[in-house]
Amino acid sequence: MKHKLHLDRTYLLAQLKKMLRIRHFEEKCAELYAQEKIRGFLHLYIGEEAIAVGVMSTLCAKDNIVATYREHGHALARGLSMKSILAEMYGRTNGCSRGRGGSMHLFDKSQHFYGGNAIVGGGLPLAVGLAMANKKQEQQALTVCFFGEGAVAEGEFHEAMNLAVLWQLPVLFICENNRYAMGTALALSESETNIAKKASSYGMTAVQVDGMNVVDIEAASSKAVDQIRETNKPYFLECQSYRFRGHSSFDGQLYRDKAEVKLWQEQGPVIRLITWLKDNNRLEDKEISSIEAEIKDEIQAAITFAEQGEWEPISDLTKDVYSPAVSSTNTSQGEQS
Amino acid sequence: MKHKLHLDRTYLLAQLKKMLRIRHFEEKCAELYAQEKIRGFLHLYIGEEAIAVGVMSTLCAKDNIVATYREHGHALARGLSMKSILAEMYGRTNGCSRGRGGSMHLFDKSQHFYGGNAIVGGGLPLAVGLAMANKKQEQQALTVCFFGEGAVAEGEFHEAMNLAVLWQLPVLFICENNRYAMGTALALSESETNIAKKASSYGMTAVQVDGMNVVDIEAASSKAVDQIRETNKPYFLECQSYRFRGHSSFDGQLYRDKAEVKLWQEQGPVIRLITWLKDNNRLEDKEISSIEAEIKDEIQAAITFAEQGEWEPISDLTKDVYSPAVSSTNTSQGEQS
Amino acid sequence: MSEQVLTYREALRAGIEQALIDDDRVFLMGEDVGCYGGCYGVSKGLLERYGEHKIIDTPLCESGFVGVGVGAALGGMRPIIEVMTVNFSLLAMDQIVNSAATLRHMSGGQVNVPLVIRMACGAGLQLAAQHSHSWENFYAHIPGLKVLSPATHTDAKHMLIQALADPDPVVIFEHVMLLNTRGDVLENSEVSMEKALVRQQGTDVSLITYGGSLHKALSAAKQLKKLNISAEVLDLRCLRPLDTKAIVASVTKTHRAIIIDEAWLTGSLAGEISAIIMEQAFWHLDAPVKRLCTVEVPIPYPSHLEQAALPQVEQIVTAAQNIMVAR
Amino acid sequence: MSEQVLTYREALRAGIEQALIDDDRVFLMGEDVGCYGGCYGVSKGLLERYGEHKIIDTPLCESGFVGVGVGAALGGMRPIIEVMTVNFSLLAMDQIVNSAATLRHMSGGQVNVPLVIRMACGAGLQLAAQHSHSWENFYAHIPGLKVLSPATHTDAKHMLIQALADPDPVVIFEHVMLLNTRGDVLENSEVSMEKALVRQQGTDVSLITYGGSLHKALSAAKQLKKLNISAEVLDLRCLRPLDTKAIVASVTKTHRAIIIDEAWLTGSLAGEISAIIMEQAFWHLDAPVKRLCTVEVPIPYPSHLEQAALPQVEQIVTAAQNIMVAR
Ligand SMILES: Cc1ncc(C[n+]2csc(CCOP(=O)(O)OP(=O)(O)O)c2C)c(N)n1
Ligand SMILES: Cc1ncc(C[n+]2csc(CCOP(=O)(O)OP(=O)(O)O)c2C)c(N)n1
Ligand SMILES: [Mg+2]
Ligand SMILES: [Mg+2]
Repeated sequence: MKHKLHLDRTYLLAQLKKMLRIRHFEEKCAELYAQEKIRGFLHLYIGEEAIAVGVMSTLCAKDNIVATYREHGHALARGLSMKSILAEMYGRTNGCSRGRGGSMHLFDKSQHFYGGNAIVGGGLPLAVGLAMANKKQEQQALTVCFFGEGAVAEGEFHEAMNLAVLWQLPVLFICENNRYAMGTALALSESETNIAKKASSYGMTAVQVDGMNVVDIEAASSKAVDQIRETNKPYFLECQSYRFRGHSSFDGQLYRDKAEVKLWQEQGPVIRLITWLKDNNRLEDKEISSIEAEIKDEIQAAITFAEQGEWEPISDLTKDVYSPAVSSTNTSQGEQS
Repeated sequence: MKHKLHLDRTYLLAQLKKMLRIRHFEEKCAELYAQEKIRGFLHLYIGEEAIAVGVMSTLCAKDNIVATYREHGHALARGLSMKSILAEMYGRTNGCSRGRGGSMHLFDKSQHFYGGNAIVGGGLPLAVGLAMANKKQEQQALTVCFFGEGAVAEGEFHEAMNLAVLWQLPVLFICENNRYAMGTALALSESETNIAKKASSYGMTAVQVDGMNVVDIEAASSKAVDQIRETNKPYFLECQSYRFRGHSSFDGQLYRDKAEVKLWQEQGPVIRLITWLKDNNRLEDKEISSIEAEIKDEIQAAITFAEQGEWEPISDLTKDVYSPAVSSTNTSQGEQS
Repeated sequence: MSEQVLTYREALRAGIEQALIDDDRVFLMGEDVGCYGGCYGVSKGLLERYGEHKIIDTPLCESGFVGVGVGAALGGMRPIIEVMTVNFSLLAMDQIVNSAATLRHMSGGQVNVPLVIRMACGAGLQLAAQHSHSWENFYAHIPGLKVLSPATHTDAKHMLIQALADPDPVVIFEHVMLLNTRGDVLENSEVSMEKALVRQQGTDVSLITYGGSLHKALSAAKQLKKLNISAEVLDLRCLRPLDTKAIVASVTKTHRAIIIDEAWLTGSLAGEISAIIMEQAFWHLDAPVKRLCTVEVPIPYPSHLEQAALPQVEQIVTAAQNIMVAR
Repeated sequence: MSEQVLTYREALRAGIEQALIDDDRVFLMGEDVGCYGGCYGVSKGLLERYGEHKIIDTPLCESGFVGVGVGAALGGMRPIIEVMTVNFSLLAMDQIVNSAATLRHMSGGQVNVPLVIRMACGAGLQLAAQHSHSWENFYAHIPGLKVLSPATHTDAKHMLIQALADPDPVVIFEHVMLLNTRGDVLENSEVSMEKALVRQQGTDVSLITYGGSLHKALSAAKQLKKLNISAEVLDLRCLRPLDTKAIVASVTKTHRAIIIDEAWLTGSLAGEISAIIMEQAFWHLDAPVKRLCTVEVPIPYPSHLEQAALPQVEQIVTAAQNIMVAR
């Protein structure tokens, strides 16, 4: 069951729409954060949309996804509704994690979307474990694990790579190399800055791909997915990308200069696909406007949905610490006398 | 200040003696363990003597050493007295760690011997830190870190390699690849079983050497030490070796068969050097006997010393938890009423 | 109920075997659980009998393989993860605390992590400062986890099975000094894994304890009987959630309590028990609750110092005598 | 003593700067302490002023760089290691506990580890389940460590300097909700880092607390005054070793105590304090000691649930009113 690449106009327009959907959603999130509708940390995916869109296009419904705190784009591209994602960031019970998780912890079990992990590197062994479960149960599913290049320095990266290869488990590792871990440039973080080369030293196929080109990503991911399904072995994709915004809501961006950001923005995934479509496929501005209008409506509907969401009653505070139907536990606040 | 290799008869006999000293000491330890004079875990270095002897021969007095729980050989080769080592295993105050540490925690600050670490991989970042201190203080010292091939799978290995290369610190990593981590064969532990190759993926010189040949080890270590002193960069030696005894005092050795052990024993570091010396340098049996007699005497003296050592009084139980001259701390046992 | 006499090690193994046989989703994974037979021999023979599909030797990478266990549990398996000893569990603690214990809540109840993590624990073998820890309270502090401390042979076997039936992550502590002891193993568990059990009825003073210290408390109770002091011995069994009802019931009866806990005094679970009694049974107390814990020193290698650091039977006896005449 | 008014963040920075200037062996190392200016901006500007020799950005590898800090301390340096937040410290805990805290003892006193580890801690920023932990007690449990919790601006600056003067490893917790608050910074420290301080004298009830909760206790004390309840507020400051004398002195005076601690209730440091009072001041108590801790749930994202989980001023006030009429 090989994944087929489509490169026709309709398909590419659809991919463009998916990226724009993430782009505009994230831009709106930044606004809503400024309005204090969204709180906590907010990590935007602007500039990296091609990766989630390209990779998700190559997956099946039962494949598992493990992501990081910068996962809005992954959730949208996977198929979680924008409504449930935004409601989650509003902290309402109609959010995809019932409001408990917020921006960094989007979950949807029905979509095999296993979060949203705010510990750098923490999702890597988890993904290997999901893949182990799939293999043991002889399910034809693979697990995709997204993580930043900053995670590569963590011990858990090393342990997860080794186990995945040693045990030959069906994991697709997607390193989103956006050049910075917060303010730490790759060269300050890794003695070997070629991450794919580093990954290949564990004995798995590891490839670098242009993370700004959604077609390239889909092609590379498609090849990876086919190989994993055929061999049940892990595969590693390093997607070279850039984040256009700050690391999170709190970031003065002292560590890089504006010229560098501008350079990368000029070759961003959205602008690149638009330019290409215009050059090769007679894409017209009004088509873009109409896509953007649709997206705008969707975002507006999501905001309405989120704002109408309920706050969970405080009496439910200790819900979901343990599974139900198991005897009760110490959850009082110490005022027992 | 390049280290010179000596390969004359006198020198090799001295190296042989150093190895035999470790060998016979370890054999005696096994006996003393059976007699319950030594307790806790006991990890013998038998079969691996060439590594400690070869490497230590290339170091200066101010170089730092970090070792594992299998460190009797390193301590002896470094120059800690056999007496203080054995007394430590007896748990007496005349032991090198005042009896507090036992077999797994031999320390001697005057010899820059920083233990004796029973957490696999735990010594690696420590060694990098010692090297950082040396570099910052512009001391002409390097740090040698000994560890087993089992540690290579730990995240701390990865983190330490990366930091040492990234920051260009003068560390000599010595991986004692004795093929097993407890009962886990290398192939069950590493997706890439060529450890030197793995280390080189961090961007440092990494070399495999025959861990059964003390001359080869000294040559390789000498080259490494010279390069480190010249460049201040880390260097990695994988010494291919084998442990002839069980992992520790509790080991049924179900995981390997006797034929394999025998094969390795036949090419053991002691027998190999003896054979070579006999073939090339007219080594006579009586020379060996006389060396062994000397060693026997030294061991006997060490036993006497250890047996005469004092038990630390129980009233001193909480000593050395904190440095002196700092206000007292909670050390009572809860019987305060 | 028919019984068997087994060592604690054999009882643990019997529990694992029963779990492997009863549920095809169960597997055992950890360092040296296979070829070596387990660092303390608990899983000896299992690789031969159940194969490498079920008995999985891992490389040395505590965070990695515990995290893999969490993922496998998410994916529908029922892993038993052996972290050789609690001493090495710090390396896996992030996965246990920030993933296993937290995923259910963070996902708003969508996922759960049916994982069991076993660890050897405790001092007494002269293994010195890095290999003798008692860190039950680190895990007992974490919402989302359950923490068990089987002190009897029956619990050694059955608590594992009970833990596997639980939909949430359970950590089980197995004290190394118990491994070679022999005892009766009942065919079924006596009670839910979350209940404390009175192991010796008494009326004068409650000795509250768990794990390796239970047997010290029982010995002390015997000696105290000769001194005409009737000590009740409460085995906590489950350290999270704590069976506070049982604690309060015992103290309400005896009016005096001594807590015996092999952890270092400051910040130990013993403090928690004392605080619970303070909060829920203060007016029943005839004397302040005492704690007998380990002296606050990294465990020294020599036996006489190690033993001096740990709580001992004689100290329990003395403490009980003192508490009877307190004020 | 002349004073300055600074934010807590600036006070922390002032302490670091003074240390860098005073002692050439001191350097600051951690994730994003340099180019980024510190995840919470504490070290902003220091890289420019002191250079990369003194302000060292590390890759993401908590165990690695904390271990490097331990080694550098062994080798004669005086490192200040910043672990961004306590939430990530589990990844470094083995190095802190099994190396930093233990090396002196294992070596029979030959070596010591003059290391300071700073960590942001606490909840209140809606950072949810993995980023809001209060784990002071994990470290307060460890012999060989000292643990500080500066709650005032003066302590924010000076405790670091005191910690660096100490020959043993010190862990400092900096509560994130304090960072933007402004306050007086005295030119010198008020007292040794190991002493608790009464921040508000009172006679009816002792509010015992530390770190981020101190200010809640002080607010409560103000409100209580209007209700004619005279609350004494004791700031523990040093969580290991605990200043038990100060605790006992306060309770001996007031006969009542409420402990406010942002940790989850079970297994918290609050339990330890309660147990200490039980052991050393039982006969002085007019009512059982209470604990106000965080509800045992991974911190939820929405503000109303987060705030409901944390101890609040009103709860302190109510608890104090109740304790005055207890029994
Ligand atoms: C273990 C751990 N350490 C530190 C942090 C704080 N932190 C959050 S994101 C981040 C940078 C991660 O960079 P990268 O992996 O490249 O991902 P990116 O944010 O660039 O997508 C850091 C340091 C954390 N969350 N977890
Ligand atoms: C972190 C950690 N995990 C597990 C152990 C238990 N253990 C002690 S030694 C050892 C094997 C180590 O093998 P290797 O690194 O190859 O060294 P060797 O014993 O062969 O010299 C294990 C698993 C430990 N001490 N520390
Ligand atoms: Mg990045
Ligand atoms: Mg080995």
